[in-house]
Amino acid sequence: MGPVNWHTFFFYLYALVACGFGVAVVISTNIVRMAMYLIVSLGATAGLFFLAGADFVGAMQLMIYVGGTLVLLIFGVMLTAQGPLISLRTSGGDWIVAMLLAGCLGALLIPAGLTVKSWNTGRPDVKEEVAQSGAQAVLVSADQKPPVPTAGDMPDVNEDGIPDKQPITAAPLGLGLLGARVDKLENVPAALRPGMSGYLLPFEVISVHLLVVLVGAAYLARSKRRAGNRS
Amino acid sequence: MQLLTQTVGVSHFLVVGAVLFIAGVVCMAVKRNALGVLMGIELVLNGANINFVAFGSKFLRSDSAYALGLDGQLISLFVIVLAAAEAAVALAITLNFYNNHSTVDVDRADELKG
Amino acid sequence: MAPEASLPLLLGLAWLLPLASFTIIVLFGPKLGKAGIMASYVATGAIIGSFLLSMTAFGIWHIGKLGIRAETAAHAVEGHATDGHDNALAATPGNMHTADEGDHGDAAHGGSGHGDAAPGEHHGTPTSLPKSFTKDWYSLAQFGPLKLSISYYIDSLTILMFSMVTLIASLIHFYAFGYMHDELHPIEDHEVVLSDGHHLHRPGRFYRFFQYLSLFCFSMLGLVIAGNILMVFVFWELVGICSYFLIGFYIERKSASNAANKAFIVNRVGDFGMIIGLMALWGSLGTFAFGDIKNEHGKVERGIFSSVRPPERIIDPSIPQTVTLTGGAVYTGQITAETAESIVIKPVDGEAKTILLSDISSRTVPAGADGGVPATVHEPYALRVPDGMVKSAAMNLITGPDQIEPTPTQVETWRNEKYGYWLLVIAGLGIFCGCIGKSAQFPLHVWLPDAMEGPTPVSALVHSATMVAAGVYLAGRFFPVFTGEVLLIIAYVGAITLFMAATIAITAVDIKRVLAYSTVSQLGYMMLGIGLGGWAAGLFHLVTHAFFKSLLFMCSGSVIHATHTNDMRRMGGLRHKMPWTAYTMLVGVLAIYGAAIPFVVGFSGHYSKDSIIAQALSFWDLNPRHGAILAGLAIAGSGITAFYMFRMWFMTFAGKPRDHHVYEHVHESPPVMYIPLVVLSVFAFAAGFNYSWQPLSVPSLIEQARYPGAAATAPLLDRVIIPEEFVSHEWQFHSQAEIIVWFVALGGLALAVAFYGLQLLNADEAKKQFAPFYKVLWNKYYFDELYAAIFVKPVMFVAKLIANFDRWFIDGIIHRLAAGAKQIAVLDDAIDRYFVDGLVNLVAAWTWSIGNSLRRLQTGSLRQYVMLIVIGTVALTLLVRWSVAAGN
Amino acid sequence: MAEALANYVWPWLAYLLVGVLQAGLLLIVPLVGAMFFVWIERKVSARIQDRLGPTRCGGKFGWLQLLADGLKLITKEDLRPADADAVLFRVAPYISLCASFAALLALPFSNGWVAQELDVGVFFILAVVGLEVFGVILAGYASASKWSLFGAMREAAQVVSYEVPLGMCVVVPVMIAGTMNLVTIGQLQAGLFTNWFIFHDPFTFITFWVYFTCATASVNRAPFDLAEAESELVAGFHTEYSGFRWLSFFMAEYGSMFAVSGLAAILFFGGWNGPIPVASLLGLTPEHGPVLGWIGNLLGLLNFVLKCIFGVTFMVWVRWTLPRLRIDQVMQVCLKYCTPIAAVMFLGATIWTFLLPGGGGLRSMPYAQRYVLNAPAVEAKPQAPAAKNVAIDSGSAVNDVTAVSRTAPGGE
Repeated sequence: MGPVNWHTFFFYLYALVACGFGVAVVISTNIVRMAMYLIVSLGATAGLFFLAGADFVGAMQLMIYVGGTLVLLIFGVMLTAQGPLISLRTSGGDWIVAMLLAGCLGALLIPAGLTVKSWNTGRPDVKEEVAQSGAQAVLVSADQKPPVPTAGDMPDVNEDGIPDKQPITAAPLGLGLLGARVDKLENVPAALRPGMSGYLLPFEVISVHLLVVLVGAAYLARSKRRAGNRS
Repeated sequence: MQLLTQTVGVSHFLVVGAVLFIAGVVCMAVKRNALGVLMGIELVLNGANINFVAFGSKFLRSDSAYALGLDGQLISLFVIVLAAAEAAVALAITLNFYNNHSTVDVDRADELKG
Repeated sequence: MAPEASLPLLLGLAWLLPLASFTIIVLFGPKLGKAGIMASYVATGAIIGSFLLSMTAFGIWHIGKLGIRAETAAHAVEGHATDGHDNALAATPGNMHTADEGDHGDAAHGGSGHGDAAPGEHHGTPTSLPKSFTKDWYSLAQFGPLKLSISYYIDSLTILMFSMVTLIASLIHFYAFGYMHDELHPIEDHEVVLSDGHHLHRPGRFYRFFQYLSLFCFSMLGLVIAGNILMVFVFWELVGICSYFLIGFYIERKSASNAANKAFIVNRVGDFGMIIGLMALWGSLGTFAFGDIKNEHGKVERGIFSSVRPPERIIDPSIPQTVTLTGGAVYTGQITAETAESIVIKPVDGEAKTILLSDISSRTVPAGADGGVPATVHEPYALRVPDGMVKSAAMNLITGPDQIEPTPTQVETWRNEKYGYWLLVIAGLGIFCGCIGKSAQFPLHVWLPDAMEGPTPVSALVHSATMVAAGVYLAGRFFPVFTGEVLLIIAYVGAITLFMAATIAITAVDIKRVLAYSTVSQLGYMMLGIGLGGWAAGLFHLVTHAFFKSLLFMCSGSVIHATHTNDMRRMGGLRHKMPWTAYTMLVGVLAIYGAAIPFVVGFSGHYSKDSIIAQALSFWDLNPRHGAILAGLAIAGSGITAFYMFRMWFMTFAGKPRDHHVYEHVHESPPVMYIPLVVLSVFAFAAGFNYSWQPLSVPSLIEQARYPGAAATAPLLDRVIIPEEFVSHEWQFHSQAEIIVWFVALGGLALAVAFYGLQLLNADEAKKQFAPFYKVLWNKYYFDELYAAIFVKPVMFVAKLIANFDRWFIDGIIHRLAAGAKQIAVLDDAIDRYFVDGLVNLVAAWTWSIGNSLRRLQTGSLRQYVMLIVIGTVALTLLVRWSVAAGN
Repeated sequence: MAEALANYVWPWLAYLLVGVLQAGLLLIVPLVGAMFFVWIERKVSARIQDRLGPTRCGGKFGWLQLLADGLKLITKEDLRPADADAVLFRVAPYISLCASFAALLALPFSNGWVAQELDVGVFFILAVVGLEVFGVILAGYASASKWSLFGAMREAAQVVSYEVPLGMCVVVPVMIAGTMNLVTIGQLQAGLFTNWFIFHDPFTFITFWVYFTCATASVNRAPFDLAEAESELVAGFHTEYSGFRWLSFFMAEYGSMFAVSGLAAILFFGGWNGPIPVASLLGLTPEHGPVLGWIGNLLGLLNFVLKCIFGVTFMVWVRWTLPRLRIDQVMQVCLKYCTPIAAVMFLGATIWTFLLPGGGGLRSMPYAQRYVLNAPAVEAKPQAPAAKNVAIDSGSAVNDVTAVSRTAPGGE
């Protein structure tokens, strides 16, 4: 057998954890455990992101999702505290229907993922890529043109295809959010570069949206106990 | 062992995403606990996110020129943020629901049924 | 503030003040004080304000004139020398009038100096006052060439009219406050009998009277200040409507409403002619404005006057001229173009050349056939058919299909062939038609006596200052436009009017009707004067007549106020009871009689009437046939005037009371009524004087407004010459007129004394003696009957026919249609109800049932929704896949 | 290192070995470090309370006390309440421990000596440290005891709300450095101690204190240790725990203390750079050969660890000085004071950096030059001597910063 591809190995590890605990979330009936499984699954997903070279997204995943789910967990604890561990059981019919649907969906999605040939394996040209990109390839130099993949979103890989140094994605992402698409610079003539809007507008929109959501959540969740309103 | 020796591609990520997605859907479909439903939603969003990131990454495919690049990660970032917002609102709603019905059973929330 | 700025401002304010008071009274009439008594204060205040403003303008005008006089004093002497009247015919008006502004004061001319500097010919000193100010205040609209604007044309005549109108109007306002006093209380009108046999009871209309008065003054002033004929027409109509309101003030009385209608309709007839005149003028000249107005582009647009009487010397371009320059160069050729500062001359050999007038040392024009100025040379300000009229008359003569605009030479030849002259005549006649209607001239005089139905102050206003004056004023304004033929027609109309009205007045017994007919005849005098070329004389008489006629009317009003009757046969001996009224009225009578110590001093009427008669005599002198008729009628008219005026006075005030019942209740009017009488009597006495300090003398004021230029000629008529007016100031005509009139009037006076004063002769016997004449006169020459027979009855008949046709035929058709429509509507309704509504209801029912069945789908269970979503997704994706697969 | 080893054994084995080695090295911190810190705590608290503290076992200063504690805890019986949620009860402590351990993964102990250099190191550490509370909550819930539950709830509320000002404070130096790569940040502060970000401008100075407060709270040390408020809840979330699980909670706590102190050291105190650049003055840099570089890095390691220990000791000192706050006071401090101050500081630092002349601008030039300013790459600005030093003594890991200035064709 050939040498073990550690990248692949870790991928399968994380994937297994993610899927397994995801299914566990479905199966488990105790809300708190569900939350924990979910967190583990999400953490594994973050690991997958790291493997895919999106470490900023991964960190984000850890921070926000896990934090958010933490809050979920807290609420679960609070709201199901009385009557310890009450769990709302679901009728078997629902289970069957849901499973049928899940089967349909799976029959639809998984083959869809596998159909495209070029998706089935990683980059074949890794080695010569490494050879000519060398140590400097973390940032793009303008003489490299696609389709030769450009670094900045592409880490060095050793002969096993394992990214041995994490790529720099935070700054490009931040600049992209602020309106400068440094990863696209090479495809754009210099004159147009200052004008590349990137994702500035969506970023602002999202920020405002987030603020509104938080205010609204605070408003909804404020305690207004009106007498005789308890059913 | 053959599995471990070859590099992974987008497809593998897609499969994982699909599994998480389906799990989330089923979770939404079978959980009577509102928080459970919320977790289902989180799972679904994660599945989607995995797809985005996978499409964005350039060394997961043989024709990396066609990869999304950073756009994939940016979109997944937006998805994450929106998921957080959604979780906040959903939790607030759940809390209100709990205040009024002293339960979080979504099946009890059918006053408006036709 | 310079006069050209201050005068329009002052007069414009004076014009608008009555409008303001009218608006106020319209809005808050009844609420102004008790029963609207404050309305009179508002109106009176307004009119007094405009009077003061007018006086200020008057003063400013004279200050300007004095300035000019000061700096033209030097010219005065030789100016006096140059306008010796013997050479006046040959002299061109231009140089004749340059310098004699200074010497209007000399009494030798019977007070009426002549001519005034033309606008172009002023000594350009800063103090010099142009002859007239005209400008657009506000441009309403501009449709291509048609420009509607609110503009003013201010000259001394305007200012004079303003002062006169506002003065009399103010006095009448005062008077009316006393006269209309009853209207403050609810009125029981004894002359109106309702169907139930009772008398009409109505609330007082005090405020409404004054609101009409204000509108009336506003309209009249607007007419006077108007700067274009369209504006004149508008205010002309406003005056008409005001008179309509006021004559029909006691609208419930049949007679009053009839009189109002009559006045209005008769005026429409005249206005129709006026519209024709307007069309003729505008269609051919393309402008409504009187004077030259500099438009916003700084380009001077020719007004009516200057296009009919161009201020520059125009020489037929077809005639070659010789021009010598100061440099010595000499050109001989046709003058192709001539402007104010340069000419373009085209030598017979060689090309056209432009020469500045300043370079020209001399211009020689070959003499005409008669050795004098050649006929083809047009002197400045002489009457001349405008190019526009010539073109529009001779358009069909244009040769060649491609030619649009005729050449100047063509125009000149056509003009010499009298093309377009008729258009000018028609224009003049049309304008004069309007004047006929307004100032009740011969064919259309019938409305004025009936206008007595209105309250007496109104009669006074209508008869003296406003309505009828408007006609004469317009005739005076348009004097420069009238050709000789038109003037002759005007003269005849005036003569006939004055004689006829005077004769009718002999037999009238209604005191106000006597005055009314005397007004008509005096208006005839004015028209006669204008028609004979005595422009100043006519307007002079207009002014003086305004004063004494308003005086007379107000006195009669005071009498009526006291006796509650108009019938002179029930009066008599009233002078004991109401001395103020009696003697002020005597002043008025003397004024209209023209009493005077010949060549020494006289009442105002004396001067004005004599100047008219003198003009008539000078006319007679030039053309004996027409002159004999016109002058004869005029002189006879003066005698008759004297007779009927004194007849009226004697019947009213002298002798012993005939109706004691009336006599008991008679009482002198309140001061508010007779104080204006006193004031007016002063004016009636003194208005005609010409003073050594001339600015205050009316004639000289009028003279300043004269439009320069030779008198009009009457080429269509053979041997009719309109004399220049100053000729009549010569001693012969002047003295003749004074003596003749004095004696004739004295004769009339003697007759009146004989009949009514001393009762030496019996009026009734005379009545029997001349029964047929009496009958004719008593029935006013059967004019009303005539018109009734000619116009009214046929119109009535046709109207009945049309009414029947309308009622039976058209209404019938319409009723059929209506019935049909009703049927259709019923059908339509059925369709609507059963078909359309049914359809709609069906759809609604379907929707409802579908919704009802779909309702169960909404279980409210979140998880089922999720499953449904999943199903949908799966189905959709499969669908897409299959379709794609089918696609390839 | 792995490559080097791969020449001798199978590569996968090589990787495995290297991984195990690094993990082992890192494990020292929570395991040994925890005991060491307990000892320090005891001593310091004793001094503060005018006692001697442990003196008996071991030598003069009770050296062996930490070992004894460890032994005692390991040999204790592992109890579990009857109706506890077995799985969660067992898992909870390890989650906390893993969290605080994972935080050390991205922490550079010296120039380039980092287990896994992450471009988003700061972020990663914050996230992972935030994860620690997760185990606490699980523990509190799983032990089915009121006290534990209350403790867990308090902890959750506290940590979740203190994440906000903590993140804001961390953003300030990140903004100045222009990167989240901890190694880069550390290199940017090389040179004299004036290059430390805490002395960069007044705002960063204040920011550090806010950061330290929030960090103390987020690792629920006194005066924010309401989760184990002995006086109110018996022992808070770990009431029901004993033995090694209890120990692992403590190791987790001290580990995360170490982590946040290390983060503070790197973000504000120049990481492995000493106040005076002794290493570079003595020429102990990779340029002069790997061995000298190693020695230099060793000095850096010493610097760093000392700084961390100082931070931890500071926390201990605070703990034994200040009384415990009420929960509402805790929330007040977080929401009413720390958050606004942090926000204002961020604003001020931004203005100072970008608008004030001599503010320094972005310390990591490459992005600024190549992408933001879109201008030809030049050496760092004179006001930023630190960046110059980077260009001088930049090790193998720096190349991603300097490479640009070498390879970028200026101003294309």
